[in-house]
Amino acid sequence: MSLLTIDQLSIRFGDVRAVDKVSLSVAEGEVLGLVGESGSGKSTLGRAVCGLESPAAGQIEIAGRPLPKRFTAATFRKQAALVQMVFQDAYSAMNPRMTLLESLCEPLRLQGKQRGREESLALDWLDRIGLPRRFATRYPHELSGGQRQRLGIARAFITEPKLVICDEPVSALDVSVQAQIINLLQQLQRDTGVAMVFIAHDLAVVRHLAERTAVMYHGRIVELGGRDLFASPRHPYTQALVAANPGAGRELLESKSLLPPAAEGCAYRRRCRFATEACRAGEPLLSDVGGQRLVACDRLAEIEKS
Amino acid sequence: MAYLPADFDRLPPQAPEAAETLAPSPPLWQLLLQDMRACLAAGVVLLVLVMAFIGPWLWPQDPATQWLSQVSSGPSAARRVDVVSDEFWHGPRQNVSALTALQATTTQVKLAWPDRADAMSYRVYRNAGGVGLGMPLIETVKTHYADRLQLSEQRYRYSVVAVRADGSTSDPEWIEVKPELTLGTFEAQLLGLDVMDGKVSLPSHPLGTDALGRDMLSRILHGAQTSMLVGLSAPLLFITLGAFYGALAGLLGGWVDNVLMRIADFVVALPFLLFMILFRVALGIESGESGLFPMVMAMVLLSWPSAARLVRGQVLQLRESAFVMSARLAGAGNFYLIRRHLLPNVLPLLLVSLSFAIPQAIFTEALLSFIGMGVVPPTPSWGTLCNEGIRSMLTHPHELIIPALAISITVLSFNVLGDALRDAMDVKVRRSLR
Amino acid sequence: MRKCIVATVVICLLFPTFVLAGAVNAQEQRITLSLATEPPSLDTALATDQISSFLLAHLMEGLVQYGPAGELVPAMAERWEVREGGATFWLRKNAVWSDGKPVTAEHFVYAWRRALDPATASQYAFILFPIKNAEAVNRGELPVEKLGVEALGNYRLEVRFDKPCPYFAKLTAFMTFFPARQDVVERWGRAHAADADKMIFNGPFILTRWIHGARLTLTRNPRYWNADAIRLQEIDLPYITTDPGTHYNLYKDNRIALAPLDASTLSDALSKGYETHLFDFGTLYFLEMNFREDRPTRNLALRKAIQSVLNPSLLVYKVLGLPGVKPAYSLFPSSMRAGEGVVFSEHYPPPVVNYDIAQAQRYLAQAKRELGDIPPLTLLVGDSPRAVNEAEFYQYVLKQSLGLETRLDQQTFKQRISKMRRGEFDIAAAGWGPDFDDPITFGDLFASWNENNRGRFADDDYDAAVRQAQRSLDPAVRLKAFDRMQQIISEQVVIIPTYENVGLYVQHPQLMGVRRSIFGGDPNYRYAWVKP
Amino acid sequence: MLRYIIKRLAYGLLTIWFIATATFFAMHAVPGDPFNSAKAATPQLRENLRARYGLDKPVGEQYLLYLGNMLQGDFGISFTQENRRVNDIIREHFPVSAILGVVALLIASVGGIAGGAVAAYWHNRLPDRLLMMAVVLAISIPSFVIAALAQLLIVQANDLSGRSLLPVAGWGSLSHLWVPALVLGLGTMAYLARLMRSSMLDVMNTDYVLTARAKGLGTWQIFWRHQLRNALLPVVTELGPTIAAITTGGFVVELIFAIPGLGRYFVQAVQQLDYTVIMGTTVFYGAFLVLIVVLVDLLYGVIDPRIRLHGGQR
Repeated sequence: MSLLTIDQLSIRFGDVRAVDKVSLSVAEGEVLGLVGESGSGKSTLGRAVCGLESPAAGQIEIAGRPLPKRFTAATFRKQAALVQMVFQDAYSAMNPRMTLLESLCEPLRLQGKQRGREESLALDWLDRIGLPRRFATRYPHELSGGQRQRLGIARAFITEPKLVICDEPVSALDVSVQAQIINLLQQLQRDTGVAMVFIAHDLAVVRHLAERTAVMYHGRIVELGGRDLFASPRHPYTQALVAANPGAGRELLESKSLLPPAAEGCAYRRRCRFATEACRAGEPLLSDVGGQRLVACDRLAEIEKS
Repeated sequence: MAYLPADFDRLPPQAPEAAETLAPSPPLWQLLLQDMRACLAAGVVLLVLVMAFIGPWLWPQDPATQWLSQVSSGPSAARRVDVVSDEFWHGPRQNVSALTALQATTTQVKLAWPDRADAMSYRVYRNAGGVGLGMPLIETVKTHYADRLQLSEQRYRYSVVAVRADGSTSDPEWIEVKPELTLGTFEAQLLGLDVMDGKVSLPSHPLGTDALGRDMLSRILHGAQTSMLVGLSAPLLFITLGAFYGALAGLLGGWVDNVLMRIADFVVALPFLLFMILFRVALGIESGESGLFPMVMAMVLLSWPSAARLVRGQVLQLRESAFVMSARLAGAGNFYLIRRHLLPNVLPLLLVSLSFAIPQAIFTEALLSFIGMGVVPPTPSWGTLCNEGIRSMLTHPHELIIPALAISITVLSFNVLGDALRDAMDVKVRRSLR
Repeated sequence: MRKCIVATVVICLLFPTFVLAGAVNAQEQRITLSLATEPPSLDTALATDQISSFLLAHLMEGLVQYGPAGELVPAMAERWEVREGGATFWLRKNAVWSDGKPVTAEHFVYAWRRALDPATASQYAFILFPIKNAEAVNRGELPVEKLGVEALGNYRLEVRFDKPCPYFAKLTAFMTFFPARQDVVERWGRAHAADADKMIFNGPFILTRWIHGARLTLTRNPRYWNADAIRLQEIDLPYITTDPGTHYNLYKDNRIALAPLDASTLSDALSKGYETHLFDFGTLYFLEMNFREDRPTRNLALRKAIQSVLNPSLLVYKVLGLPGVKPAYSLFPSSMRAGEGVVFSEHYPPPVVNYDIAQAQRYLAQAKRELGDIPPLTLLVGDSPRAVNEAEFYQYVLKQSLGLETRLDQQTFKQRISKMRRGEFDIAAAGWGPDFDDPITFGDLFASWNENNRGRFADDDYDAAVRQAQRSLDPAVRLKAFDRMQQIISEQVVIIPTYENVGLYVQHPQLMGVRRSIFGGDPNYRYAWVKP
Repeated sequence: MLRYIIKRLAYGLLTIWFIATATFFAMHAVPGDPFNSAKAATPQLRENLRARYGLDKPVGEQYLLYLGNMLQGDFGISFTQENRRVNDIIREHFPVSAILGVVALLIASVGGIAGGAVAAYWHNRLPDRLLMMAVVLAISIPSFVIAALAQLLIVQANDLSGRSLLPVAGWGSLSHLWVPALVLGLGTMAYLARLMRSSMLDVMNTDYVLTARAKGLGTWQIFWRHQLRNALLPVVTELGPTIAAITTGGFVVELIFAIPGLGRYFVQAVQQLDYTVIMGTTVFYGAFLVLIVVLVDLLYGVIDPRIRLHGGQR
């Protein structure tokens, strides 16, 4: 059964539709990749699952329970056992005035888990993420970026949640360090069997981790598929993403990449090399095109024919 | 740069990044200890505080006692002096043949001179080492005069000039006198001193005395109490108040924040010194009050917004920061967030602003006292001591220099301490950014 | 607005040498002086302060004025006559205003009526009260036309009294009695006398420049009736500051020709060898007791106790430390004259007070028996440095000798006066300068009806003595009455006189003929000149 | 941009209203009454005076009247100088304070910026150490002590040289201006020097300056083209508070050096409880400072184009 179900979720920031009628589901123990360029709404979606954004419409269900509309300290606490998050900026995700040990123990203490054994568990986790135990009394600013992100991961995993949202956990790190962090995440996921939503703009990373991947553009999912998505992208946007350079999702090497999304019709049509007048007509819906693939393109058949 | 899945597999999952490991940075207080200036400044601040509060016990002279026979004198040692009559003098029993000093004490210098046939009146002058005849004491028709005017133990030259009917004057007849330090009977009675063998003991004054003969050292010590009281209480109050206000605005957010901050903006726009004076007058001083309360009140009323702005900014920033969100996700309640995350991150900043607000408050107190809008006598404060001292700047510079030095050194120390504190925190921040 | 800015900038930038002129200039007969504050108003009806009085004494002239020895000499009036029921003044015919129009009796009638008109709200209106109907006019009960003053032709002024006023001629030397021109006053309305070009003069000098807060310049008036006797061409006042140190520094720097001294600048002046001068202002400083019902100071024994320990000589010689300042023992300053050449204190010396702490403690014990515990006494004082010093001395002495607690209530001038009027004090430090040359200017202060009797002392004997001194034309009777007053004041401890103030000053050695006078504006430079 | 200016100005007006209100009520809380003088006026007379100044009306009505008059730019008539309008008083005395303030600000800015730049240039060497010591000293001695000492110094110098090098006090020529302005600007100068020094140090280590240096630009060229302009930014932000400090803080200097400025007048008015002058002066200064703050904001936009964009969006 699915652990996380998102149904027709919309989030607005003023006039901007950050997330627009998105539906998704993640099974227990599954790793879902979420890719797209900056501003596509993938991080917002991730934060909404954690309760950090309040949706304008739609619903999120985790383990069969819908998320409340407004989050209070009590609902956060209830939610904490289910969902945790790994933040992009590992530095700001640590209180600069708390030692590593304090930071690690904090979630345990707050949820009253492992009462009395918090510190030994935290020290175990230091081993697990590959930091020497003597670092326990150090402060975040005394760590390198990679070390900090390891700590951030440990904080997310330590309370053994069902679902971890990884919000671009490696994009701020050096490439060599990125690999280590990805490996750590993969290792932990395998060990604990936690479900994971992995948000990234770097296709290579996602390809490595995710069983299924959703591609977002302008607040919508334009394509959703399994590991074969990268080998055979079908939506023009996915194609562009893959073609561009797996490592450089941030700046698509596309001549029209700077054009803003269209306000009506298919949002991608201004950049789409297949676009016609017809694309103006209506917003394309995500539809099953077979092979466990969903694509949101009205002209998919025509395109693929040509 | 692209990499293949295989790239990931080749790396061990737990490779420690040895190259990136940094040495642990020492805690704040150790950084401060390494800073010579900071140590010195902290020492001075501590000394001033300690002296302000235990100094009066160490040097138990009453700052209000007026040793009127030793007005504005320099440092002096303890000694025994005679008590002499201070009764009005009706002149010598016998005529004198030349200008004579019949008694030369600091209570009275009794002068008598022979009568001159052509004189309508006599002018008596006293010179204490300057040029010319010196200070005119009196014009009299008598042939004697008792000078009692603020005499001290120094050499005086008295001159008597006869004024003739046509207004012309004779050559001065003069005499040099060095009066001996004595106390008048009334003064001895007033001070309640035990008279033994016609003598009394006077205490020492290591920093001299002021214009009312009060012991400078004890005035400075008691003044430190006032200045420190204002200097510490006002900043503590307004920073606390401002911090709460700012935290409230930052935490509540929305229109409440907007309104609260607009009010703060209004208060910031008030011209500070003008309103300090205005409030000080408006709050008024009832009889017997020292004037400390209105001053502290005015300072608090006008100064809280800076702390409020600082804290609000911090709270807003922190509220959106990832670690607060992370704690929230981990199930932290509002109170926990404030206690564990907001306060520890805001307090050091407040500490720095406090260390700069204190010298500012000491200055403001001194300035207001200087223009007579501060604490009311007899409560001594460094500002009032300066104010009193500036009047006798030309003749008794010690009365200005000592309190001015006290202010300067204290303010300097607080400033240096604040700098060092900020630098030390900067160092921590810099290191973390490297 | 623009004019002012331009003027300031121009003065600032273009004439650096202009202001740097020296203290005196013998060739041009010009002197430079300084002022403590700017005159609040040069309107003779509204002026109350020393500075205005000083300036008006040079710019204007009343019916009579004081001569060098303090005697009355003719001014606008050639001669006068004071009778039991009134007075007559015969004006000189050669006196003109600075615009050339003659000074006539009508100008005095107008000025006096204006000063008493409630709409003018003159604070010195009371000094005109000896004139018939003056009080009623000032209260608005009678029209100004009913005032007992009348111009008989252009050059004769008739005054009627409510009751005899033997010292009326002396009063007319005071600035509120100066003449005024209806056309000029009405032309400028509220702005009258607020600028140099909005007033008119009949004195030896005219005001040619008034830059507010910065500078006033007085220039010799060629149309003055006695212009030949005036030798100074210009009196420039480019410095205005209350700081006594600054005045002295300006003098030292040869910028001004006369500067007051205080204790600290005095010793510097002496060490520089400057000749220092003394001037007796005839001002009395005293502590005023509050006689209101709820005040402990209503108790005679307590007042006596306080009187017996506050030894003025200790204050004067040890605390104030200024030569010439005299300890005061009487309501009347020692130099006060009660008629031509009669120094009052020589005839009736001040009452003797025995300063004895043991005796004071006995009085205090008695007071405690009568009052119970004595609450801390409120000592209302001014906020000048000297006032504060004095107050601290009183506080110390009362605490040290009697164990009496006092609270200092230090107030700015206006607030102090306001509190005194409302009776919010036990003891108040006050001072009084004579308005005219007669002891009654001090004596009637403590009459039960006087508004300035702020302690509300009321004693029938005292009131009787005041009435006698006010009405009698017999000098001997008046002297006796004044003596009764000073005895009652001392026996009842209505006030504790503390000291008589003097002015100490340095004066440029080339500056001659400066007259210091207690009355009618001081110092007086009318007959001054610069010796080459 | 225009919208931003209008918004700032509207907000400024609101602030001025607040200042006026605060002043009015502070003033009315003062014990005592302005019509007291040594020579007692009769009670009737005092009533006359109160009526003339509108003090007999209820406070609410007085307040509205006061606001109404102020809107028309009329601050009323002085209580103590009965024939002078407060507007005239401000008009006459403010330019004096302003000239003094501007010169003080000039001295402070030039001295502070130069000092800070020098200190930064010789970072941690003797000139830096000396300058920073002087800075700390300058901010640690009370201004009234400095003013008194400066005056004493002039007297001594004149005394020793036997001529008038500088006037001791007074107002009216350039030579009267330098010492008071220097004393007045000293604190600000020290403050600016500090600010400039740290700001220069920051700029000196930025990439573009390092690049410029690598390109072989001369020290002075780098200083003028890159460092100064950017280092000035934080200094300009501080200009508003600085001007406030100088204009209102001038009264001690005005008092001691006998300068007929508005600050000194204010202290005098407070002592005499001259309601209208106190209120007028405070509101005037408040408005002046608000205007300065708005101007500095706009000036900042001119110097730093980034702010302009940002401001436009607000």
